Amino acid sequence: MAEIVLRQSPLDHLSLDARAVAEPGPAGVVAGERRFVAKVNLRGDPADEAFVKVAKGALKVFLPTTPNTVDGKRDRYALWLGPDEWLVIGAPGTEGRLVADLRKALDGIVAAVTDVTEGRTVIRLSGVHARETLAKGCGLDLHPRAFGRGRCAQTRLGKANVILHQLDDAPTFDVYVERSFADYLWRWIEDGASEYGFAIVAEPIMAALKARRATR
Amino acid sequence: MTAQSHRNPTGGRIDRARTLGFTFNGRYYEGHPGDTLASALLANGVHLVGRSFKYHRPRGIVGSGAEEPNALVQLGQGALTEPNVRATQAELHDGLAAASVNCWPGVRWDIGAINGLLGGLFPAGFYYKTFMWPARAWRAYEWFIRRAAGLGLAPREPDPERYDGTHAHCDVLVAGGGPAGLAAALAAGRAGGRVILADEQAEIGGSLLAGGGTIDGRPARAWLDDATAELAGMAEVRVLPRATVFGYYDHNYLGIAERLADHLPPAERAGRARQRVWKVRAGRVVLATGAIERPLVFDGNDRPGVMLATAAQAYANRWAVRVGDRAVVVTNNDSAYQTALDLSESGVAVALLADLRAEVPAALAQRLSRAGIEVAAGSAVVDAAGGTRVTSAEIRRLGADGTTLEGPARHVPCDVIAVSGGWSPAVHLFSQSGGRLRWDEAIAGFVPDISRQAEVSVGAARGTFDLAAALAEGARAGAAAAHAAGFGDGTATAPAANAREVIAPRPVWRVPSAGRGKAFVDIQNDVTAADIALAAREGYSAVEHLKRYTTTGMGTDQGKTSNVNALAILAHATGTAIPAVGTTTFRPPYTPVTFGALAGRTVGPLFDPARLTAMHPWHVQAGTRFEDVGQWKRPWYYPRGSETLHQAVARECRAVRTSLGIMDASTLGKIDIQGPDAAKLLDLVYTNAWGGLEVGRCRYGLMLKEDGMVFDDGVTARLGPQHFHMTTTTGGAARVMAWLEEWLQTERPHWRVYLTSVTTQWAVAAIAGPNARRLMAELCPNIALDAIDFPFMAWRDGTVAGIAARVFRVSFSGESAFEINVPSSQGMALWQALMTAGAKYDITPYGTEAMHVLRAEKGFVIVGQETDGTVTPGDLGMDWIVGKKKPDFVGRRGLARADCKRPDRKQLVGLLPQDPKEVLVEGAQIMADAAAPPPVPMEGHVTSSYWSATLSRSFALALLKGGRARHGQTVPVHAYGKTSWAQVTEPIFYDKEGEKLRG
Amino acid sequence: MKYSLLGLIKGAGNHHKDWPAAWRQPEPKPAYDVVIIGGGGHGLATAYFLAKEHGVTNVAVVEKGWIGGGNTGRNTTIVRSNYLWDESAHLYEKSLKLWEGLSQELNFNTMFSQRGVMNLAHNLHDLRELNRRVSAIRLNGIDSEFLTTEQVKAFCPIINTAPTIRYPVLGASLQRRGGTARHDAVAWGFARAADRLGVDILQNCEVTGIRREGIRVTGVETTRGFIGARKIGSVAAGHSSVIAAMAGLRLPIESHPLQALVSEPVKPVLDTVVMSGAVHVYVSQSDKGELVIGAGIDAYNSYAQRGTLQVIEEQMAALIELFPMFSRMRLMRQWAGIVDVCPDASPIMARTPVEGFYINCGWGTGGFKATPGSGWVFAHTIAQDRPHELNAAFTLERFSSGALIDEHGAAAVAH
Amino acid sequence: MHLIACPWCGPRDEAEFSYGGEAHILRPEQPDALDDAAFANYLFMRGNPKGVHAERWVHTVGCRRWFNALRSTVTHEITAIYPMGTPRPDRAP
Ligand SMILES: Cc1cc2nc3c(=O)[nH]c(=O)nc-3n(C[C@H](O)[C@H](O)[C@H](O)COP(=O)(O)OP(=O)(O)OC[C@H]3O[C@@H](n4cnc5c(N)ncnc54)[C@H](O)[C@@H]3O)c2cc1C
Ligand SMILES: NC(=O)c1ccc[n+]([C@@H]2O[C@H](COP(=O)([O-])OP(=O)(O)OC[C@H]3O[C@@H](n4cnc5c(N)ncnc54)[C@H](O)[C@@H]3O)[C@@H](O)[C@H]2O)c1
Ligand SMILES: Cc1cc2nc3c(=O)[nH]c(=O)nc-3n(C[C@H](O)[C@H](O)[C@H](O)COP(=O)(O)O)c2cc1C
Ligand SMILES: [Zn+2]
Repeated sequence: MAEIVLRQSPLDHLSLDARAVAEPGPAGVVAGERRFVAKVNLRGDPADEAFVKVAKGALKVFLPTTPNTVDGKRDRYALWLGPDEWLVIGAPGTEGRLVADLRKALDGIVAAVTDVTEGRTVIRLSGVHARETLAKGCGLDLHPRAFGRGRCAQTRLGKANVILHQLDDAPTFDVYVERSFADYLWRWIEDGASEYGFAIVAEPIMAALKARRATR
Repeated sequence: MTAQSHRNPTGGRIDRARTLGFTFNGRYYEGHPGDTLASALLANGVHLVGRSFKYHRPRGIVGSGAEEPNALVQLGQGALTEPNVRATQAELHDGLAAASVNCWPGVRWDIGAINGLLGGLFPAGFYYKTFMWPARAWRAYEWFIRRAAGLGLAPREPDPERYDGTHAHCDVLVAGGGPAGLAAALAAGRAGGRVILADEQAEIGGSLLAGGGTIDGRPARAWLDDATAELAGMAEVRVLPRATVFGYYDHNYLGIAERLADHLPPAERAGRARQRVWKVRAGRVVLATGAIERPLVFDGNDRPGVMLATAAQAYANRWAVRVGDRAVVVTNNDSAYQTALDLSESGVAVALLADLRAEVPAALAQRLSRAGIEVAAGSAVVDAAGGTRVTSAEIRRLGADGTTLEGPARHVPCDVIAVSGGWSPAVHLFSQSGGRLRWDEAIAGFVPDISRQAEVSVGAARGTFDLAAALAEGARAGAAAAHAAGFGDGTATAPAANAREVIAPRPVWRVPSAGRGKAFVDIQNDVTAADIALAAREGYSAVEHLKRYTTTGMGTDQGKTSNVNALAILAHATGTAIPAVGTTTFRPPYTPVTFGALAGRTVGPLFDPARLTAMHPWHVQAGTRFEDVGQWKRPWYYPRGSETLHQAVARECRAVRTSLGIMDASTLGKIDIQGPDAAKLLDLVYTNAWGGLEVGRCRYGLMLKEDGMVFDDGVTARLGPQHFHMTTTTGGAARVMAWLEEWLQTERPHWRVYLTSVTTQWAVAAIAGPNARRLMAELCPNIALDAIDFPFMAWRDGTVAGIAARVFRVSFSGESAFEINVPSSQGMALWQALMTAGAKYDITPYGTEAMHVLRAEKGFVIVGQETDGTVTPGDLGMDWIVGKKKPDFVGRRGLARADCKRPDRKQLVGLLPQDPKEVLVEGAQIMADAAAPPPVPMEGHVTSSYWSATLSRSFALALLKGGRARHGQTVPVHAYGKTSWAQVTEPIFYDKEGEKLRG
Repeated sequence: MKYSLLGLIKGAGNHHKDWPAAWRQPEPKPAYDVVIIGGGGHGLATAYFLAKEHGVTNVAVVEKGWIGGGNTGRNTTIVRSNYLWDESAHLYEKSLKLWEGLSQELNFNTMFSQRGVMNLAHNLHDLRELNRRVSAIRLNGIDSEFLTTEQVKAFCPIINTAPTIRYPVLGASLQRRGGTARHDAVAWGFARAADRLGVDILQNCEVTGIRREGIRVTGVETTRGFIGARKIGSVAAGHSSVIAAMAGLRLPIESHPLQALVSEPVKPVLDTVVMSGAVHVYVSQSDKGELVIGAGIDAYNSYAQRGTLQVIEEQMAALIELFPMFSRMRLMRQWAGIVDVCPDASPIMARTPVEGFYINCGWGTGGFKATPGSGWVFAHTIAQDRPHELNAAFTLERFSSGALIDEHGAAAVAH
Repeated sequence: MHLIACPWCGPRDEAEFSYGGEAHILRPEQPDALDDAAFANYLFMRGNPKGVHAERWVHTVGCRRWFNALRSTVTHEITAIYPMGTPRPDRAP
């Protein structure tokens, strides 16, 4: 009987960690999975002052009203998904609190709070050729003049629906994908990036790399 | 060891330092980097490359690029073979192997040439007039016709190479990298715009690569080198050589086919994509695609050695190849004078230049005579003699109106005839974009007139043949396009260039015939001037009829060199003006595009996503056979050892009925519904009433389309006063979500309801069977499980095996069952825990097949199996779920239509085959009369049919005309020649009272 | 002049100078007994059968462009009669029977090639549907067979039947009497034969209005003037709604682009017609050698006969999935036609509330195969002012009563 | 591939949208009150004009919002994007 692993991500069966490198070297694209990031779908009317105020209070983050933008801090931010819809992101394990806080705060206000942490996973993609890799399957204009840091979009990548979020100018992207499509999308990315040199990195290294780049 | 007999020692843009070996029809030759297959063949003195489509006449190389109608070869071998490649576009690489197409046994001796001798029998469209008797023989005739037709050979093995595709955006897309395109790209790039410049050739430069001329006082080629270097240095400019802009679609969306590896020997291609398709959204497009020279239509104009003047010139200047030893040049315009000079300079003896115009340009004529080339004014080549190579040209004087010949014939020996019949601007992309063309008398060609998209044509593509003017146009267009995107002030300076003489052609569309030879218009499809005349006579006088009747312009070259000649000859034949005849429609692609490149990476494992559940790896390990349901992979059955489907399913069903089964139900669609008006939404989209559902309970619902036909079904739970959790069919999840959203946003925008898809948030394991509750009791300490506290059609939150879970007491199997929903990441853990703890009950995983049997025994329908978009709830015997008192719901009015109320509609029934061992074919038809001859009246069909391990017999569900009133009858059921008899029953076979599932 | 091999031999002697026009190019008469709007295959066949079967020869076919230039000239030429519902099966089978003698009937070789039409099944749902169809079709007296995966491979060896592909081939149905025909020849053959019987074919003659007196039609306004008619049959395919609007009617029709493409011509490599719903491609090889490949409709309403890139990309991916060896073949031309789609994917051939105005439309993506049959029943409908029993169910009223003839093929839904 | 300007997300490829057919076909307040013909008119009959078409789109892959558009069925040019429930901008109210 195999040992029971309590939580499994939809990419675990690909054993990415076993293939991860500590130093990506000259790879044009590095990628890894960000497992179990907290994700809460929040719906409400941005014209409703009470909703905005209360949500801000509970989240400590502004809900962006400019379409396709992200607002917030390092481990708590909100992605604009629609005129009355946001995806609130938090550190792994915080979704329960987030949902509870929000529900409590929004009691009596017309809004909806739904935990969707488990429905998607996040593939982080970085490197000088990250943009070209995405362009192979995404019709969005990702040029810095058109997209850029702090932007997000719901769109298609290959044959999967995704949410793209650009985090920095490396550029680094978080790709949110429905977990049932994660296996497909990972293979798609790996295949598309192979011509640029592709390296898999484990989650902590991903964060470190990002920090290093930011200081350059 | 071969000599490149016709290669000059110096000049050209080839790399003589390296020698490339290649074979053509099995013979070894050599060439150099920079060569195309065509230039290398010509360098070796090879003109004969193939046989024509219909008459199998010997054919040679006509052009030097995309326009080539004739020199098609089979390239490469085995899995890497490629049919119908233009020798003029195939870049030479070491080891290249090419062969002629459409000839047998060989290109010199071709048996099909007999068609040429019988040519008189095969005028345009001859096949419409014969091969009709006897009627049955057509397929035999066809067998021969098909083998005679076609060109090259399709590959017979899967393509081992990879392809790629990508999206791109730019402010300015420049199609064509000649002087006009380069000037445009430079101007737009200097202004700071994002530019893509694509040219189909291996080298950027267009006509500058082959021509002379000066720009800014320096040789044009020096300017070209500077320009490409400058572009290469611009961060926002992307230059794509070997990249054909093949299609111009709506909203400035264009396709570019880039050849990444075709120019490399196969060994060096490994690991690279062979070709890539770019899908470009462009702010503005500059079309700088140049112009295509037209041949002249005279007898024997298809003989190897007859070629376009610019091609002959390009071979001389760009590839340092002498296309022959002795040439005759024939032209109706100025441009070929330079060709004559260039040929002469390259070492080809130019015997004579025949100019169709009575008045020749004096300055040019002088230059020729200084070079010792005779100019025959008002004269034309009227026949080309020869077999596999032209041997002489017959020159005659033309009458004043161009339709008669005068004076004596002169036979000039030659092995090359370089022809120029004027120029057709390459308006293909412009026309594809929706732009309207105009006939320009001055250049005798169609030019862009009215644009429909954000594009502009420049240079030769719009009939501007003067180099200085082309550069200026390009620069202006590039600057303006960049300006429109917010870059620069819209102005640009163009380099100065030496002016060229104007073209001034004398159109003589059909050079009068001196004898009985064939004069070809579409040389690839063997369409002659006589064919066009015949078509016109027979009434195929619309240009599109002409095309289809004669196949003019329908070849792989799409008539680049022939279409204008053809429509002009048609105009002449019908006494119509050329503009009134018009062109045929230009369609993508500009030149053929590899299927694989269009598919890109969407092949093999990436063809379509396989959606996987959280428990998928477990199923794989268990040796599960999967079923494709939409994109989902669902366990179909779990064979043990050598079990068949039938055996496995029987075992799985037995396990559920007698002890305990477990199923992965994660794929069901799940929608979270919140808001004060949530219940109203359910009332609208479901047939039954939802207001009264208590929190903690769930209910089955049926969704209809407005026409009253069943659309989806599922169980919805009330999580809170304003909060529901809806489930849908696996295949229907996205559709239902979209359906609800549509009703909310478009019909009920004032309702306050929010929908969120949570399909993949939850992993679901369904356990079912008499031992289900016992297992639950072990693993689930915090939910009261008895039938009173946790009744059928209720849900509870708690933990199962230590995992936070939401448990539904619903049952699709008819047994006591629990659907355990846990966060997806813990689905696997839950499954494993259930398997471990359930071992004592011999817990048995079951797949969709067993699930189908179990539900059918209960008479539960599957939307999409019992229904097909024509079935109402009443047809399914589910009137009970249609809220009679509800004033409205989607589908209510549809159900009230006359046809939905007919008593003899097809209704769901059960069937018990007379032979209890016989499992009826799903899809078998129920006959009204087993003895009737065809057409046999039919009354319905079997929708589901199984062996039931529980009942120890077969059974089925069916839709049967007036079926509800026919219980007890025996009906004939037919499939594949076999009629079986079955008794009509109520569609429920197991636990009619539902004690088990409630208990 | 009758077409024959002898004629061709004679013609060879004199440069084929004697072949007469296949059809006349007459000036419009002031009035006709019947005006048919639309010179596609269906319109021309209607005119032919009006003259031949019903003796109504004072007929004009008015065509806004050139005959056969609509969908008749741009379809993938698949002919079959393996339809599910009785009404459709009988109609298409009548048509198929007419196809079987059409070249001789018209004295024009339509190259009707009964090379078989194979529909692949890729999942269990497909298989069930396929059994249902084959059973129904056979009971209707129409040929149809089930093929196992191995039989599919034997019948068409170049199909990828590997069980490892994303959507493996699980079986197929085959109608051997189905096949392809030379689309243009169908229009021309009917035109020539109708012309011989006295029908006027008026090209470049666009109908711009329909004149009525009360609820009766009196004629059509055209770009070549008014043409009187007691009866008007609209057979305008993609433009049916436009014509109907001229008569003051709204139709349950939407016009969509449907795309197709051809490869470069190659020697024979595919000897049958292969269709796949789940992988979404259908392909055959023309006698000239091109692979003729069909796509799905673009979602939006359109009258622009324009293709798009994304549809072609999907098409190619699907084709290569089933025929990996075609990957190195090349796209030679892509185009689109405008098809008139009915909610139940079945046509309308019927009288209308406007007296003397008949419509024949809604053939959507699949009416080429119906060309002779449609003309045959529509001629009857117009001549007799009542439908033939074969088209009695294909009314406009069915959209009110709900008695639709749903030929979508059950939608791909399953639990 | 049309380029459609989602009122929220801006111009996006047509592939991100779903087409919703003719706009301004209001569901009858009381469907029961219609006779079969009137109901069929609502359910099935369409203008299907050759020219400017008022039609519905939804940004399926993006923000999931429905909106109306005026688009030529001849040139495919989109001349207006406007909210659901508002009248056609090219017709006088
Ligand atoms: C890409 C494609 C593939 C297809 N594949 C198949 C297939 O494989 N098998 C199959 O069975 N079917 C197929 N079809 C469908 C089939 O082509 C059509 O159903 C059929 O050809 C319709 O014939 P028709 O004569 O009714 O229409 P058309 O041939 O379109 O004729 C209608 C005519 O009406 C004319 N017209 C319109 N308005 C006016 C006016 N105002 N005045 C005068 N004339 C007017 C048009 O110019 C046109 O010539 C396909 C269609 C397309 C587009
Ligand atoms: N008779 C004449 O005098 C005559 C005729 C034609 C051209 N010219 C010369 O051509 C010059 C005009 O230059 P230009 O820049 O307009 O034309 P050009 O012929 O120099 O360049 C056109 C370029 O576009 C490329 N091209 C064409 N279609 C393409 C496509 N679909 N995708 C990608 N690339 C494509 C061609 O391969 C070529 O490289 C004139 O100045 C003149 O020197 C002269
Ligand atoms: C069955 C069939 C075969 C075709 N074969 C060819 C062909 O060999 N060459 C070609 O150029 N076009 C071919 N076409 C496409 C036509 O050229 C043309 O694109 C189509 O009839 C639509 O007309 P349009 O492009 O003029 O609008 C074919 C079309 C059909 C329907
Ligand atoms: Zn949007």
